[in-house]
Amino acid sequence: MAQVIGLAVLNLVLIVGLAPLAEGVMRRIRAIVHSRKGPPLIQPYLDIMKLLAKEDLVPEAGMVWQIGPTLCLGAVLMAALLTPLGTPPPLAFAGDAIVFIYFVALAGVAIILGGFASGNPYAYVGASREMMMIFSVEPVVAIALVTAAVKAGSLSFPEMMESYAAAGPSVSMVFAGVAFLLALQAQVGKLPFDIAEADQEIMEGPFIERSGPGLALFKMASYAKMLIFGSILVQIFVPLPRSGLWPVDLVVNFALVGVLVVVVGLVNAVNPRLRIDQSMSYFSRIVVFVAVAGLVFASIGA
Amino acid sequence: MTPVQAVMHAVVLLVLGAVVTAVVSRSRSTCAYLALLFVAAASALALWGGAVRLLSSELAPAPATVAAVSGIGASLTLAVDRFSGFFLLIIGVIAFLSTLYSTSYMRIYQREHPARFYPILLLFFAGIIGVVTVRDWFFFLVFWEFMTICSYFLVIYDKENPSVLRAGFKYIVVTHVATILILIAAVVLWHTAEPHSFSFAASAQAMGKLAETTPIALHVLLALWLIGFATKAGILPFGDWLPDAYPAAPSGASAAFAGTMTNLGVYGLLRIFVDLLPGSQFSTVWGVAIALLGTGSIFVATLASLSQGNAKRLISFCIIGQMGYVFLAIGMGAYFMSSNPTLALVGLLAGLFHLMNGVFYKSLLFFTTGSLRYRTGVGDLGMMGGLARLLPVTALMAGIGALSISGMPPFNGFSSKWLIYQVSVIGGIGFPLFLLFGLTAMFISLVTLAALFKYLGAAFLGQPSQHVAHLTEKRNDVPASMQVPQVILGLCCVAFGLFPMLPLTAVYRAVTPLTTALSGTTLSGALGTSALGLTFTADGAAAGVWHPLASTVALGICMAISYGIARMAQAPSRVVPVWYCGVDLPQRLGHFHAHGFYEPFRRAFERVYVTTGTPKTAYPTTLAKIFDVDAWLYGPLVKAGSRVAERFSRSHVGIPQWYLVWQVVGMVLVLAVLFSVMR
Amino acid sequence: MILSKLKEAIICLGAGRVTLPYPFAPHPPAEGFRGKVEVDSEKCIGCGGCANVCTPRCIVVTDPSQDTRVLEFFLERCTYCARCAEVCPEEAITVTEQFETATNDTQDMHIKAEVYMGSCQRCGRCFETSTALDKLMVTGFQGVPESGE
Amino acid sequence: MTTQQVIQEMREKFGEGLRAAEEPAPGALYLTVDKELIRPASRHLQDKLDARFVISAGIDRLATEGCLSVTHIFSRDKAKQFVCLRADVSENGAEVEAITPDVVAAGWSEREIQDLVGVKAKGHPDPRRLVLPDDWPEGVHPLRKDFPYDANPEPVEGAEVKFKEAPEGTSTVVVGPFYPVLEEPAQLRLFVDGERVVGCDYRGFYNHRGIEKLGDSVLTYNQIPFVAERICGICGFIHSSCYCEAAEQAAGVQAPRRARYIRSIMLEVERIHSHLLWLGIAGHILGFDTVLMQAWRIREPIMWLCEKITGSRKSFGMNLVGGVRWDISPDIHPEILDCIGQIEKESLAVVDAVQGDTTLLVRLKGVGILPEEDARSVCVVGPTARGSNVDIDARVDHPYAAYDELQTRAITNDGCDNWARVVVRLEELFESIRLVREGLKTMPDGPLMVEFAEEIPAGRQGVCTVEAPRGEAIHYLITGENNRPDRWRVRAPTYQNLQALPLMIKDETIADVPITLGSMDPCFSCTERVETVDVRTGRQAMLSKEDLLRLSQEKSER
Repeated sequence: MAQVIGLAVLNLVLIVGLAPLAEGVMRRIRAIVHSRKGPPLIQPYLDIMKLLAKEDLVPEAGMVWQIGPTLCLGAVLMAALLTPLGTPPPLAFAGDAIVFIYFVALAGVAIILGGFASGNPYAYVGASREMMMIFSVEPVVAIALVTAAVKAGSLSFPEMMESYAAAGPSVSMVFAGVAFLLALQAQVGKLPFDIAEADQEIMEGPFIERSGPGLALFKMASYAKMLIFGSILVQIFVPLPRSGLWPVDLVVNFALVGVLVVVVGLVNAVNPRLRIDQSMSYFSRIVVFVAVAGLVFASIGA
Repeated sequence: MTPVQAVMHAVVLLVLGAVVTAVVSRSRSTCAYLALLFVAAASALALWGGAVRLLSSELAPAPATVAAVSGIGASLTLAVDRFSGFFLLIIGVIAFLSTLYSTSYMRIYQREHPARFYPILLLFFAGIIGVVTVRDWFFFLVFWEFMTICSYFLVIYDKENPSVLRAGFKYIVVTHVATILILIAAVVLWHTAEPHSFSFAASAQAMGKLAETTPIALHVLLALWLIGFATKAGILPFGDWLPDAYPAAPSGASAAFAGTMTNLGVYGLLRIFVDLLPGSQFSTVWGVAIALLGTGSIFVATLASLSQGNAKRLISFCIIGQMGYVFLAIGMGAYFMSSNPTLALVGLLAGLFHLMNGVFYKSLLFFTTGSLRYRTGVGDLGMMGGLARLLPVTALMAGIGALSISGMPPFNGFSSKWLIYQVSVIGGIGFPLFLLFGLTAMFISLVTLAALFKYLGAAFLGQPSQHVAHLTEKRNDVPASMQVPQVILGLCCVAFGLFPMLPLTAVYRAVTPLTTALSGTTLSGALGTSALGLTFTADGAAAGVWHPLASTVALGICMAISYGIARMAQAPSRVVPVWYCGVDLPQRLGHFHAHGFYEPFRRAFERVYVTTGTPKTAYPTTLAKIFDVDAWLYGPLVKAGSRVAERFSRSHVGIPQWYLVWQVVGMVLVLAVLFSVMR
Repeated sequence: MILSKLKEAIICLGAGRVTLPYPFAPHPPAEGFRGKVEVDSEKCIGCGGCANVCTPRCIVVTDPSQDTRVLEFFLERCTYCARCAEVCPEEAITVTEQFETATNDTQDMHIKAEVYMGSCQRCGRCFETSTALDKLMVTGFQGVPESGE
Repeated sequence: MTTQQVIQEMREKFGEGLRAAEEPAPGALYLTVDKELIRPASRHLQDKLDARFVISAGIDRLATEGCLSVTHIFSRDKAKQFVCLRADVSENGAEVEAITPDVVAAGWSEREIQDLVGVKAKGHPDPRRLVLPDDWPEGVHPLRKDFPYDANPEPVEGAEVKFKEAPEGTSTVVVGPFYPVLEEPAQLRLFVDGERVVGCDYRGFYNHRGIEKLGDSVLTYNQIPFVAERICGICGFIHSSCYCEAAEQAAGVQAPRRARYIRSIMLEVERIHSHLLWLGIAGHILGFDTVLMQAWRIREPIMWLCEKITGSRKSFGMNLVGGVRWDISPDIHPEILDCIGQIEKESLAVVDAVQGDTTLLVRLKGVGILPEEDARSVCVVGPTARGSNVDIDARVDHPYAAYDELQTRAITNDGCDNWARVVVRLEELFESIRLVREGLKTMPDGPLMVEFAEEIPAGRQGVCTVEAPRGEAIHYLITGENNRPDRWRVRAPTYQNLQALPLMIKDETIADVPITLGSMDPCFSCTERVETVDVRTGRQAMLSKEDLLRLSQEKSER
């Protein structure tokens, strides 16, 4: 029990504490590509602090709107508790990969319902897009994780990690990992897939009426997703040798996630935003193809 | 009083109630309350009967023969085994709640006479109770037909509306095709059985005989049954009547249909494929077929639901999708019955658990649409908006229902879907097709979410349309008699989500006595020993875990942390108007029309399900044509008989001559084919 | 597509960082930049030509008394066209390179030039004498001037 | 067809209805017809004489000739000629038949005349208010001579602009007045089905600065170039050049050859900077901020160059009626050539990279389609027209400055979509670089200003067009007393292009609306220069409308 609580606190502190830094790194990368100086690395922390203290402007929207940010960040933190960060996932006894997928979707639910509740047409368009992004991207994540599950014979994360580390690299897992990587860009809402927010088109979409602490929570949730999905990718789809010493695994994990942050940041900087229909066809054609190929390889044992 | 007696009393009470309510129908309220009284008593009896049987250790009670038609080998044999008891519990709950709901809801039909509703509703319940307890194909079909005719009259209750009549006609034609298929199968078995008998026991033997002599004939029979029961359950492409008929019926009746009648398709399916069918190779083959049908329905119906503009129609399509989940799970369970009892058990458990969960959220969602109609008078989502302000409790319950039906943790839909995914993933290792089915189901549960968000977003959230703007100024939720059923079902959704072991135990007790294939399995062996969480164990290794209580508590803690972060700086807040790029926009212009939800996605998938009434797109793919059942099967029938239907529904008596002729001719033809095969 | 992304990356990264350290380090404008104007009231002869050509009308000429002409420059409205400097016959108005004109005090953007002038005996209008001595002769002998017409 | 033939044909067709026809300067034909004949005459010009509608001007001649007049200006591009069709109406019952049913492109200008001069367009399909603010009282027409330039009529309480109703089953999405990719205020109401735009309505003119009114009531001939320059923040030199050329035409003089070369060179420099700026904005609209940053980085040296040549990055302040103020001395030629050489090199690299960028192409190709026939009927101009294969370019069709000697070509593309407009602009960029080089090489020596012998007499007319980066800008001038014009009519290219927007975004998605709007490089402030008071929109919770009004008035007072 004490171990569970300790791990849980560790996960939450690391995810919440480091997520803005990852965002800061991405902003810096963007600035480098732009030939700019760019903001300091801690700028996202400052942004969040500023937003937390700012006045919260509330449209007459009721409870669903009010609960949105809390539910969104809560669900993301819950997903964080199911995430292995080199350490075993603290809540491994409470949920497996499917539960993880659904808690991530729950964060989307909070965004979408909050968007609908705000009563702004832009929020409706944005929430509608968010929903479409969820069902073009989540299946890819699901297929990739199911591939890993088929390889491991189990849907729980610790089993998957152990079995992959033991079995070594395989074709199917490479496919699944690539699919997961391609979906990662959309999961963290970066270009070319920041379609739901699209500030030049629909002015942050579902967040258009958000301000102050509510917006801060949504931002934190979106930053945290980068670390969560990055860690899943590193832990599940990279056959890492385990040192057995958790601080070492933890550092290795975050080092690799750092590499992912740079990759995501670069892709983010050199792409225009796709349209929602283009992104859907992108995911349905290319990514699903890659993911299903992984699944097929997995079921023939490769 | 034995369970069988309780059930008989319940049926008698319901029939009596029908007579009484018909007599006193001059007063609307008296009629309503008397109906409620009778249904309450009957429900109590049914619940008692079901509970007693489920809790008892007696596995297979002896059937009680009440009456016999000796000439044709048919006898009115009744029995309440645990499986029937399980269904009796569901029927008892839903019958009571939907009647309670109807007492207030039916006030909106001022033009129609109550005698056309309550007595028929009571007879309908009687028919349903009969179907799940009878042990003889002849009387099964009698009750089945009784139920179908009653439900038909409930569907066409609002008879001034021509679209309702069309829906009703389509319903009765389609379900009678199904009845005929079941009848054919029953007649063939009667013919095969020695001596000729309609009883279930005899048919089991007859199937065993056919399996050895002419397996093809048995396959054909199973196909007939599958189609017949799938039609009743609303599985596409046969259940095409459902999205027309459910919205046409009054919401109380729709909820009753969704909670009871459609499930009887599953009841029949399990009776045939698990209880009566001997021989493993049949269940293996037909398991895949059932799963395939289920997955097809999941996919097509749920995608179709996205583009619906009418609240009830949208939910009707989602219901078909949810039935698809049940079929998928049962199909997988049947497939594994011979090879892997654990997976088979979990598959069947998942299917029935999902069915049970479905009863709660499907009825709940129909209640909420009824509440919307009750307060606003409209059913079109495009004409609603912002109604959470008017109906806060209904909105909350609709939210719970929506999250449950789309399988969001920690609501009940998630627990059963989680089981389905486990079976499909772990079972899929050996049979990869199930992986595809499982992933489709996962994808579609998000689409269900989207469809239900369309319902929530268009009806309850956002800005009101000009049709309802005048209503949303103050809170005015529906009367208590409509709220109570909603709240009870909502609480069930939450409770069964948090404590899935409780209902799963009941399901386990109901399903294991059906077949010897499961006799070696235990619930704790498959799903762990914890009373709170589920640990799916396949082949001795833990394959997946879901601990709803721990997860919910953890989520609660995470949300508390989030809230703490949000309030850390004590930021002030202020109420402001919605921002429309700096212009003062009239409220009605802020209303977002339901038609626009997920428009690109809808456009991408709109050809998956084409309905009559919409202009036909010149889309050449065979997929669209195959799923366009309206066009090649039902459409012509409905069209040809629409005038007759009108006369038919006005007169309320008799069945059109041509229809009987068609039924007889069809029966003769199919019988002829079958006998020629068997020779 | 990958190729063009690489080309884009080369363009981007090839340029290096171009952000200037301004305002932490000064960044002078190009030679000939038209910045804030300066007025040398010693050179001004009060002809008013600048006010005449000023498009935004930010130069106001008033004659508070017969021998004083006041030119006020309300530079917050200035459009920096430098027409005033161009038409000034005495080059009393010069264009500086100063562009950092943000201020909290609008007085910083006001220039007031007072020109002592002689007034015509006949019509009372101001005019500029050719030398300072002449001016003294005109104003000194007349004592305190009466208010103009 | 020569001018005489045109006059001949019009006379045959309309007989005595054609009251007068004169051609004071080559390239501008002034016809006066009876007011009953304005619609058939316009139709005839458009359909039979191959004339393209350009703009209308409403003129208050009550003081001089006792009438109000409406002048529709057409351009016969191939004949290098403007045709100004004038009809007079009396002050009482000022009404003239609308030409919009025949000449679609005149939709806005006739509404504008209705608002500002008070000549009603009878039979106009959409006679709503266009330019005046919502709360402007009825019957007050600010461009009448009896309306003081600084008057501020009492606002009408509770006034509301009439918007089109959304079609059944659609939702309304309001774009603007405050919208992130519109740097200037304008309101576009999109009627959408989900993401798909099924219709729209436009309300703009929030930015009126009363420049035309200032020009004919306050400023002098030589002050106007500096105000004209401020019509637009990007292509200011275009407007001042256009005004000066029009004024020179009216005065009957020509700027010296060297001055005209300098104008041409600076115009092309401005085009280079504007196209690069636009490329950046287009990237930004698509969320591709790297394009924004890099395009603007590439553009930056040319801004320094401008500062070096003229003393300012923008608002060069170079033009006066009769010439330019500063020379481009030979000392600076190498620097200019270096700078544009560098820009050419870097732009080529960008073009090379962008052409293969599929993610960018999918957002641009096949989006914002404006078919050629629509482009011709709405009379769009500039790259918007040339992207739809309409080969009009003022530099070719109505040579001004030194373009009679600096030969250029109209660069067209038949893609009719956003990508076609991008391609046209990119090609023009290199064409401009070529023109700058050639201009520097062939620039003759000589004076910079022409000396005026006397004041410009009243009642003369001049019309001139200059090809701005966004299309042709038109200045039409009637000289007046007091060293200032009697009427100065300006039309910026966006005025005409914006009218094509509903056609371009129909059936596109919301996501494509900003880039389609951006593809015509809209410039609202150029379009909106006529009104006399600030419009008060944008109510804020903290400040009341009145507070804002008071604040803005305090700000604009000295």
